[in-house]
Amino acid sequence: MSASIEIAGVSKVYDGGVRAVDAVAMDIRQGEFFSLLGPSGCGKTTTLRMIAGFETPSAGAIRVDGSDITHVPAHKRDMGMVFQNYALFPHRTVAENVAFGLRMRGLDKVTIAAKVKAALAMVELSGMEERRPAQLSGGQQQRVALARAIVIAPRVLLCDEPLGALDKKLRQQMQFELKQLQKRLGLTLVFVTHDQEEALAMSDRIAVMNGGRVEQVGTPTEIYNQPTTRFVADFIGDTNILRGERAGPNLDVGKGLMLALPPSEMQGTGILSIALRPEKIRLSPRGDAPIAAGSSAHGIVENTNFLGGAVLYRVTLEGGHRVLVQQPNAGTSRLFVPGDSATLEWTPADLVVLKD
Amino acid sequence: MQTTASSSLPAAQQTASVRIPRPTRPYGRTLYLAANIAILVFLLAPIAIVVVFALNPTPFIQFPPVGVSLRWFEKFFASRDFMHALWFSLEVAVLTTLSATILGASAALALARGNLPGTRLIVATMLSPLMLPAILTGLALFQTYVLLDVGRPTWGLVAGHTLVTLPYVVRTTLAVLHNFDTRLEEAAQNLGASPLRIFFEVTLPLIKPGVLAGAIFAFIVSFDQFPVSLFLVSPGNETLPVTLFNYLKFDLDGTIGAASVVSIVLAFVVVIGLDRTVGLRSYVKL
Amino acid sequence: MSTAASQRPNGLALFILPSALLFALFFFLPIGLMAVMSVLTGNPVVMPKVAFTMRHYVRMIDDPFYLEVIWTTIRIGLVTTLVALAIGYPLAHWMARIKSRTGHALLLMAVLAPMLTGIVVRTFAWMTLLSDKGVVNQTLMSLGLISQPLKLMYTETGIVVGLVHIYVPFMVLTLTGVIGRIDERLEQAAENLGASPFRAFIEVTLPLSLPGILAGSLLVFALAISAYVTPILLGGFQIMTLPILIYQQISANFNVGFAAALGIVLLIISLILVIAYNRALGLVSGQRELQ
Amino acid sequence: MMKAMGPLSRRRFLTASASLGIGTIAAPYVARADDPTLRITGWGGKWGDIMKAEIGPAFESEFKCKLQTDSAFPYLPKLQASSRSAPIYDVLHTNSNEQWAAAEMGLVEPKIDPKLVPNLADVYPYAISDKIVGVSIFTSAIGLGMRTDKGYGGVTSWKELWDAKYNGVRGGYVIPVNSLGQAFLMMCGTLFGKGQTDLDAAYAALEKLKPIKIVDFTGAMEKMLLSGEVGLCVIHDSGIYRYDGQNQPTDFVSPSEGVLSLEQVLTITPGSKMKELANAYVNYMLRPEVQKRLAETVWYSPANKKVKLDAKYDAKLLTTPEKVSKLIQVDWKWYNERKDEIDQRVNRIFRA
Repeated sequence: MSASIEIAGVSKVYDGGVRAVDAVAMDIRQGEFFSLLGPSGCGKTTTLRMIAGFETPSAGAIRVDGSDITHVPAHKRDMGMVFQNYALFPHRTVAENVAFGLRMRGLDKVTIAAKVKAALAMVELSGMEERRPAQLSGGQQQRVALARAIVIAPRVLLCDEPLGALDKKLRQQMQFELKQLQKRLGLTLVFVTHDQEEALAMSDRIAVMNGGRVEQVGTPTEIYNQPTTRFVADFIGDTNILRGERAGPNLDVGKGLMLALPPSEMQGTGILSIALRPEKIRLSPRGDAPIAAGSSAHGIVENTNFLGGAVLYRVTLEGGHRVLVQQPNAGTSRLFVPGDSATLEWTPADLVVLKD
Repeated sequence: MQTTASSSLPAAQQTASVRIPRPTRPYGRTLYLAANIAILVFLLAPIAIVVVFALNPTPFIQFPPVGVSLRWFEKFFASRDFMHALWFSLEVAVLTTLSATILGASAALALARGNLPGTRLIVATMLSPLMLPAILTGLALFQTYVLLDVGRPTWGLVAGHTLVTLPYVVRTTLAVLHNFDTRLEEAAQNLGASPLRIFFEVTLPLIKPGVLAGAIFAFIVSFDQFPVSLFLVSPGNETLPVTLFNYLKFDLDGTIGAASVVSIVLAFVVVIGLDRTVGLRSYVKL
Repeated sequence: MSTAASQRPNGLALFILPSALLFALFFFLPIGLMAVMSVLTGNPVVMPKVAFTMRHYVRMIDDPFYLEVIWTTIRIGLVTTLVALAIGYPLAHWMARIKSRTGHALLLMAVLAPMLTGIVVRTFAWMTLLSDKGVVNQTLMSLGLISQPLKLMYTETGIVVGLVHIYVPFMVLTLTGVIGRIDERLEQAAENLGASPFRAFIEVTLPLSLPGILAGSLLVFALAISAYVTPILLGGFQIMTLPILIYQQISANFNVGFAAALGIVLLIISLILVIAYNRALGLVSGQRELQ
Repeated sequence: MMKAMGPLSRRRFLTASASLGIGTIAAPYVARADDPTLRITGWGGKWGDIMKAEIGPAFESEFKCKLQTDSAFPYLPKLQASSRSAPIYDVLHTNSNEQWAAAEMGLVEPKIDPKLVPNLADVYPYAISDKIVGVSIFTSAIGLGMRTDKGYGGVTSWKELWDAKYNGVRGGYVIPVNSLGQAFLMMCGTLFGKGQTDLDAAYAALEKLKPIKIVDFTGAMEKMLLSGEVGLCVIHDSGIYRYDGQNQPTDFVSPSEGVLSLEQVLTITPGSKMKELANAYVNYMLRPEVQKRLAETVWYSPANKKVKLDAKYDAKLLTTPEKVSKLIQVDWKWYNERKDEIDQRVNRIFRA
């Protein structure tokens, strides 16, 4: 049966004072696909390894279904784990790898054989039982690692960048399959990745980590649409971040550009950063019509980046600010080319105010 | 060692755009193979001589040989002394291999994983039995046994052999341990294996090539050990090299060649046997 | 991920104990005994009255002959090591890179064979090859390449040839392990960047195999300077090395104290070299341990 | 725990049982526990063969004891390292110079008591002379060995070894470790100087002997002579005569200046707990029938005057007082006192 995990103010300080994880707190719900997302060195893997029991927290507690497991040794935690680069036992066959955890649990041979068969069928590796890991492709190895982790029906499945070594196509396929499997089995899955697209595509909720701390926890939509910190906004997807001083209902970002703040943020004074996603900006050929102050600007297209389904433009505004603008490739209108003059428009409500 | 000729033409000076096909490459390859074959000839020539010596009917080494005879093999196999020495050498070598392998592999594990202070110093110390002329080690051990009043027991000989073979096991095992992916042990732990089971099911099988390579060295070095044995063998229990050396003082005939050929065959049987039973694979590393 | 940062010895450290016991009883005690005997007038184990003396060490310093012997020993060790490296490397490279398993097995057998021949017999084989009427001289003379036999036996050359033959397997097997671990793609990358195969070897493989070169060299050097059967049989006592002198002192002059003093000096020289080696290894590879 | 290891554990079992099997087969011989054990040293080769096959067992059954023979060199350092009151040998058998060194160190008794060893009365004087510690039970003659197929013939004097025509085929011994070499050095003093102890003359002579092929034990010299590596060399008669009947083109030359004596000496250790048996062994080894058997096996000249060898042996070995008188004995006590100095000097002379 899947379990919930509570991480309560957990820190990890290494000898020499390096603070790898700093007072991290989060609740992972039962049956949830939960991602730890962040750049390398942000503490996400250390957090996962503390959940798995390979590291002991310097402070704080980890609870599974309410019971404290902080000091339970790793081999008694009943958590499946898919390692980065899989950590398949090179001296054992596929079947022996998958059977390993079952043998440790003292199951009889018949049961083990049946479960291994079922697990390999589930990851579509039937017939590969007698191969050795070295004889498998990267994707196959990944499936073996997955089968090995889930065959023990763990309370929690931990994945440390499990798809990092796969090529894009395979990676997308595995993302899909892993998600399917997690839903079907109702697994609580903690997934570590540095790939924001992957996290957005798969997770129920994401914890974005930076410098050993959790920056924001939320659903993919929340994380994308309402980043609360400058780091999250910058790390997740492309974005335009502008910093300025409040001037009544507007934000003065300098170089003659004033932005109308969203209705909820009109009060107050002081310095503020906002984020505006490139796809929230509409780009049109520069007309003669005057522009609406605070929600539009003129600029010159500097370069274009054709993405297939969309086109990303880098535009220099009249005052000198450079912004990214993304337009869907609808196929109907002419694409902009460098040097084109254009008008940019946005809705003030799309501006997200960031904590610094 | 390949294409010595082209080394005089640094690649940077060649134009980057057109890659001229290199006629030097097969030449270099030939040179590489020729050099290696010459080296193999060097390694094997004395062994060929030993075989010739063993099969040559005259009681001294003669070149070119004057005929083929198995009389030295007959003499070797008919000699109770040689046979006893051969079996005794095997016994000592097997016991030495076991003790050196167990002690050496444990020591390597402690050195690589035990967070011991002064690891370098310990490793240097463990290599030092190789650096002392073994005859002095043998005499020193003999003197110690006299001091302890234990006589010249077989275990004393095995201990001496273990001392000079242990460094090889430590080296080979350390080499593998340093390239060991510790995540495999974590994976096993994650799957519910206790520390003891992790050791036997994951660590040990994976460091096996190194341990086994060390074991093979221990066996060979012990089987061929002469100077350490010199003082430690007791009357009636002499190892083959000691028996051969003493034989040589009086009868330098083809029997020693025959003994040597038998030793080579026997040692190969043991090495191949180890390969077949525990799986040497292709990794013998020192 | 460094859990190794915690510096306290853990439970595994206890595994050093059996070896520590072996060394204490069968190495430190005996060698300590020898060290003590090197500064005494007699054998304290069997003789009641012995006195402290430095005469064994003074004798070594007083007579330049012993310094020359030490230097000869080191010189033979160095030359043996260099030659073993020069001929061991190509073979190790071949063994590490050969694709065929059978080929590898055959090479392995060929490399191990010299070790299995038995030190005494093998040295006699060299005498057969190198003596005035030996195979090499007879062949060269029948080919008309030389008129007088070359003096191969009873020279340093003879000793070096014999020692190289015995110890080259140690070099090859040490190097094979290290070269085998070097990713072949690194050489390919170098070739792709325009290096000839030879150049790629010099620029990539050679530096990466430096730890192996050092480890193998150390081993061969240590074995070569402490060898005595080969130098005796191939040098015929005409080339004097420390181990021969030690053998002579023990077996013919019955002067264990002087033999022990010579042994202690040899051990000290070796240990200095090991420490220097450790330093060098640390410098060239950043690798932490001896392998 | 190992239940799932299947074939692997079976293989391990096989390996383990194989090694156990070897251990059982090679288990050391168990001596009859109730018999006293006499610990002696002894040569290998033909000597060792016949001692093990005949002479040793006959002694064991006659004296109800067990002979334990150490045939692994070197003996003296082992005796030296063992306790004076519990020496590892009861009877030491080596060449004369080592016996002198042993006697100097107090490791062996300098003399054998004729009352306890009656056969001592029958030995030639040289065997118990003041140049001998203990008793010499056999001797061989050190002279010159020659190839007969190279047209060398007519060698009668030691001095011919210095003839330039033997350059490249001249053979000698490593003086610091070989009795023959040491005896030869003393001979050089006699040949070119004022006598055995004229070391300076000896050194000068050795200097002129180069180039010379030197070996450290006699067996090696025999082979060098047989294979033609040397043409004229210092050797003992036994080393040539033992190939009797094999039609080897080699011969022993007994130089006109006399042959040097290479004695096989027995001594008893003072700390021995088996003194009676030790004396009995020495006496036994001097028995005419034992002497005859060993002499005819290894071509050693017997020390017992009463021994009558078969004609073939009698013709070549030193079996009469006249022949024995040609033997030159070396003053080993004098030599051993100067051994370090001599070694140092000859090590330099023969350094390549």
